[in-house]
Amino acid sequence: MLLNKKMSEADFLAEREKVLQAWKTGSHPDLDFSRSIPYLKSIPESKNFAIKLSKAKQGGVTLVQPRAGVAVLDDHIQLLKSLIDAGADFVPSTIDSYTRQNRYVEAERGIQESQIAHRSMLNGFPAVNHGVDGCKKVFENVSVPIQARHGTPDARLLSEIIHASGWTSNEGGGISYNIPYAKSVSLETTIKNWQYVDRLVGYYEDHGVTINREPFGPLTGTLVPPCISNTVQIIEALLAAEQGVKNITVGYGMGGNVVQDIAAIKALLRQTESYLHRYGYKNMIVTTVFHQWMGGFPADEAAATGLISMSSVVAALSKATKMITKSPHESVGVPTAEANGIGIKASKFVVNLLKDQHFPESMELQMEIAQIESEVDALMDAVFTVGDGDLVQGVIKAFEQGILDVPFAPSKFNAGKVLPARDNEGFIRILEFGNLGLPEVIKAHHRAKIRERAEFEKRDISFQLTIDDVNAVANGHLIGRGRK
Amino acid sequence: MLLNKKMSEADFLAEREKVLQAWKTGSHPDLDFSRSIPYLKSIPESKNFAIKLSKAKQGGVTLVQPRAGVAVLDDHIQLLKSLIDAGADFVPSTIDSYTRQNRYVEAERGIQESQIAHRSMLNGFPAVNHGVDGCKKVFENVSVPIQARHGTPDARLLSEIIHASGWTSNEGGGISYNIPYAKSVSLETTIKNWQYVDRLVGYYEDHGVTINREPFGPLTGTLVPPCISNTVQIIEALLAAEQGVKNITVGYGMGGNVVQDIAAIKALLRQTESYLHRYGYKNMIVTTVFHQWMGGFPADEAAATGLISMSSVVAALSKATKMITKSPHESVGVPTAEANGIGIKASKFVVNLLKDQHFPESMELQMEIAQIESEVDALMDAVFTVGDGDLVQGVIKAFEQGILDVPFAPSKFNAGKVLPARDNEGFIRILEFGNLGLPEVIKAHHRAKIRERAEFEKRDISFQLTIDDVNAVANGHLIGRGRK
Amino acid sequence: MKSIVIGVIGADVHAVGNKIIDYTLTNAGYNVINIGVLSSQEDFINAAIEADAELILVSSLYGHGEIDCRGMRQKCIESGIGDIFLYVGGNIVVGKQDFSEVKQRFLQMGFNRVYPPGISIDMALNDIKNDLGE
Amino acid sequence: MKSIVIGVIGADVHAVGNKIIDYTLTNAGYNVINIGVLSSQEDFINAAIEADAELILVSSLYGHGEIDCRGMRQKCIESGIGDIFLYVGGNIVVGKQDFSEVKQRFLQMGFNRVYPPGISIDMALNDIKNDLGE
Ligand code: B12
Ligand code: B12
Repeated sequence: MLLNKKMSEADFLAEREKVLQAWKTGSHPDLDFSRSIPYLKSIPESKNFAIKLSKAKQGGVTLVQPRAGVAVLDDHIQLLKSLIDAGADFVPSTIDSYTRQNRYVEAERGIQESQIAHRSMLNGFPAVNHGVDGCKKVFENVSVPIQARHGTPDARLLSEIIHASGWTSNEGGGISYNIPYAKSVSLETTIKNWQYVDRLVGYYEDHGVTINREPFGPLTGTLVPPCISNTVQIIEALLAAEQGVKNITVGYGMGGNVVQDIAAIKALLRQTESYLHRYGYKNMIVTTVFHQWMGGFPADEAAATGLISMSSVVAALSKATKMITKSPHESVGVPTAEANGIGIKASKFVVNLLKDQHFPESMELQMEIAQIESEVDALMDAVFTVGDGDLVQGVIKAFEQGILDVPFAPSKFNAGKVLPARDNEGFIRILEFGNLGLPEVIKAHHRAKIRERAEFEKRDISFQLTIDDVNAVANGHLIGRGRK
Repeated sequence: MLLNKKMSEADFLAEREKVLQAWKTGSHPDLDFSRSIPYLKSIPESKNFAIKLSKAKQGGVTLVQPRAGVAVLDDHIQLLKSLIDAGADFVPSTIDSYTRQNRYVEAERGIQESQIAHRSMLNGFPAVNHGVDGCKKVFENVSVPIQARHGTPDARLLSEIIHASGWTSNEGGGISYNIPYAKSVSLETTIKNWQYVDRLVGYYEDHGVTINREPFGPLTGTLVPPCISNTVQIIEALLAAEQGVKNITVGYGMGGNVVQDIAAIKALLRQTESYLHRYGYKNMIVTTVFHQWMGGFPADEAAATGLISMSSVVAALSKATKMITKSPHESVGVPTAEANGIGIKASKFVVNLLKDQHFPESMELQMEIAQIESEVDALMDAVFTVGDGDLVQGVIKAFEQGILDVPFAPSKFNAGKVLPARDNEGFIRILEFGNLGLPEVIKAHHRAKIRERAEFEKRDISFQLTIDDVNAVANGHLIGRGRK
Repeated sequence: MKSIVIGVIGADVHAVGNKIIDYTLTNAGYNVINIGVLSSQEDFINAAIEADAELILVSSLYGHGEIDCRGMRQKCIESGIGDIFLYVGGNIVVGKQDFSEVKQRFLQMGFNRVYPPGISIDMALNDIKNDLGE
Repeated sequence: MKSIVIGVIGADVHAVGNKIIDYTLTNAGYNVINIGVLSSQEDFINAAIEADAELILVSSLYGHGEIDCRGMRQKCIESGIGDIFLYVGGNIVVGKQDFSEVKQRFLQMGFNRVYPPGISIDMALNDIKNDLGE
């Protein structure tokens, strides 16, 4: 039975041998710890993700990072360089969807076709196919830390390759890279895979190399109530800490109501730190990442830039440590370097302008923080209870029973009964709870809030609210008001 | 001696005869009230500026309006139409700088040269030269209310022409269109001219036509402390009300600190209403206009769009009734229709998204509102005192003595002793007071705040702070921190 | 009731639009067979045969649509449903490309209708009505 | 101390940059004669003659610079200071135009140096030093 327990070094190293055999690039000599550890120790502090984030947290500033990745190696390097020129404090390498499904043969074909077509046929950078040689080349050609961003249920080989290549951050987690990103992979499998990924980082930490880990906060990016995503973040932080991870960035995808968004980031930081402390994980450095609007974007590029900049205001005022930017092409397709740069420049300008400001303390903010925290506590309790004290078992059973349930997720291991809807001020509330592990008093609050809106709009409470809300932002509204 | 007293109808009509003779277009038959009043009564409510603003105030939404104007009539109409397509709720006609100085001969030349050059050689629309025929053609070809925006010390003829043409709003005032816009025109002259302009609107009000008037809030647009601009707005509202104006929009140019900006708008609305009430003006409708950042803009268009969108967030959360938008070309030159449209679209998207939200009540906000209000009360008291109870005399003497003093203003009737600087959170404070009519306790507050910043930056308190702050935003910072 | 097979092709997990399409077509009176995300060409075809469907409505959001959709008409023919309607929509190629060209590429692959990004399913209801009759 | 006349030409009231230029040039050790905003060509030339200045630094922000600056060199010649340095900068034409063309137009009018928008006065200090010597 899979438990939340640190993998022994022996188990880890044994598994590692198999992992490295999954694709030919796994046999690269630099994957030997005797080479990768000294290599990672030699990189300057300014290119270490974990260190740069810790400093940003101390300085109270919000750093920016885009999403980006193309199939061909040199094009990818060019792309990242142009994003740094535009002002990116960190660069990503967004991994293509074949690699995410470990379909390296198709990824190989994608690289070849891209070379022929002179445009990327893949939606990301196939890091495993490019191997340590390619990934190191990327790392050595850029001036800021690199992170892999993907959505991979089994990212073990990918993680080995990127870390050995000097990439000091890795996004994902056993829940957050499964439930929104897979259909029929069990949580047991992904949590096990991600224990390995975390254990790898823990191994590096044990050997004097600090590496950042970032659970994926936004989940499906679509009307996710903060209590659900924050709970998943805290769980993944605990799971990572158990495997020896020390530097964790918990994330949140903008919901659209300013007060709720700022409350969510503040609650997320406070509760992650307090849960880690409560469960005995010491010397942890927790930072936060705010994702600019993750749902459907407006097609108009000026409107999209407006949304990007508005997201930046909220991120800066929330004092999130990092912000993931979008581009004016978001609704259409993977952005050109130029469009991506526009998103970075607008974002960077805004966070810079706001760096000395904060969102004032207020009753409204305090109440929303308290609301989110009590919801998260209830969900965490329910998970631990159903897992008989073990977090991994708790997660597996909680999802089985719908105690944890992510709206709009494709996974068949997710109950899919929860339906969100906005209240009359645009806070994301819960319309249908399914079996979500929340007490009656909290449910009553959500229901009352949604009722307020429905009465204002003079219409029934139904799934139509949810549908209208899903489509609203792309059409220039936050709340999908019924047609009058 | 010029006093704050409603012009008698006889005086008004006598002056009017002369005004209409200042340029040939003043003899147009439609300038006869017997024709203009019925014409204005016949325009639909949706094209009346005053009515549309009142409705927006009730609905709690923020409407948007760009700046725009070109020399040639048909080009101007095309331009306004494209801005409406981009989402403008109101259109302006920004008047060119020759017309503003009543140099109609040069304006005529500018129109001709523009026709030949196939680009506008004027920085705005020369409404007087185009006359009622031209201005009516503009009005009848657009679907939303029109306002004239200028900066004209003597706008009497201009105002006659635009109102008779169906334009139901006029920006400006005896102080706000003098001190920032002229060098050697006395306040006595401009206040007298603007009494006429207001009396004209009052005349229409008496005859059943409501017309909006908007004092120009931002003044020099450059680090103006809110108490100074709010005081000028309230004074101009009182002066306008005395002449019979009923629908007034008081304005404020974004300063850059979110709390201070929102506090300024809230204080502005509350104090304008309360001063109008205190001085016996009944049935007034007061609305507010928030100007997107009015100082030097960044050259990069993405950054400029970021700034525009950030301004929109603040405007929406402040619940300003209207917002004046900028364009991504701001730092370079008068924008193309397309660039102007980008500014509108980004702005409109943001205010739309935030329309159901507000900035939460907080101690910090309350304190800044109280701060601004007590400063404004002190300045208003000082003005009334020095004017022996008369507002017009008060204004003239207050400026003479530097009791009112606008930073960076070109007018020689402005003392020019006040120097602003930001504090450590970016609030605009006062570094040098000159003879500004504020009590010691308030000055001490400003000094303490600026000292806090100087200590943080480890540098002396000097004019260098002001210079650095003037240049900061264009370079991507709010506070012009000294080089470290 | 006419049957329509819907799903998201390839390694694509974008599930939100799929749920909305399901809801909308069902509301519009069709029998919807939703094979969900991460579906192969074979999954679509088998479902269509089983339900005797008249239309396969392929969603592709993540950008690999071009690779994933190749040969689908051929497979339909081989499976004996060569004249079934094939629609495709979403964000079907990587990046912002000239749509008329993109459309040509997919029409040549044998799709009957090809939709650009930002077309919501409501806007396609008319086409469906026209093609399936009534 | 070398003298420089500064001011803002035409019906232009943009005063902020003018104040900063005054401060910067004075700090850099020049004798600055600031004739302020709303200044005519004659105002500039008279001030230059009076102060025996070596440079007239014209600011134009509001867009009418092209109309306002025409014939200025000619007027200088007529006034007997034909070889004085003439600089112009700010936002000297209406709208975003190709700057190399704009520059040509002003050079042809007889200006020695022509600056694009966004050039702060600090960036021109070197040119001034070169032209005026020392
Ligand atoms: C939310 C989202 C996600 C969520 C998805 C959660 C989930 N499991 O559903 C998460 C965060 C997990 C995600 C992941 C990824 N995403 Co994504 N995602 C989006 C986003 C922002 C919104 C999609 C959405 O839900 N829209 C709302 C629904 C209602 O609209 P819709 O999906 O467009 O569907 C409607 C219409 O398209 C239409 N429609 C759809 N199919 C069809 C078919 C026919 C015949 C017709 C007529 C109509 C039709 O009707 C639907 C209902 O109205 C879009 C960008 C956008 N649109 O703004 C990117 C986007 C689709 N994602 C993209 C990419 C690249 C990815 C990733 C590869 C990388 C990444 N960015 O992390 C991974 C892919 C993982 C995988 N293997 O598929 C790209 C695709 C690029 C391209 N085509 O060039 C997009 C366009 C963003 C971008 N510009 O880069 N994503
Ligand atoms: C503040 C401002 C105003 C204030 C001015 C207050 C005042 N009295 O000073 C107000 C609101 C009153 C105003 C009014 C108008 N403005 Co105005 N304004 C601005 C703005 C936003 C900032 C100007 C500023 O103060 N910058 C800060 C200072 C420090 O920088 P600066 O002025 O650029 O000066 C520096 C450099 O240019 C350089 N420099 C200047 N001259 C020279 C000369 C040489 C030789 C050199 C080397 C360097 C140099 O050094 C200076 C110091 O570093 C600019 C746009 C922008 N830049 O973002 C528009 C702008 C200048 N204004 C413009 C216009 C059109 C107007 C109006 C006609 C219409 C309107 N928008 O209302 C009126 C004009 C009134 C008139 N008759 O002049 C346009 C000009 C358009 C064009 N050229 O195509 C601009 C560019 C905005 C735009 N894009 O439309 N404005």
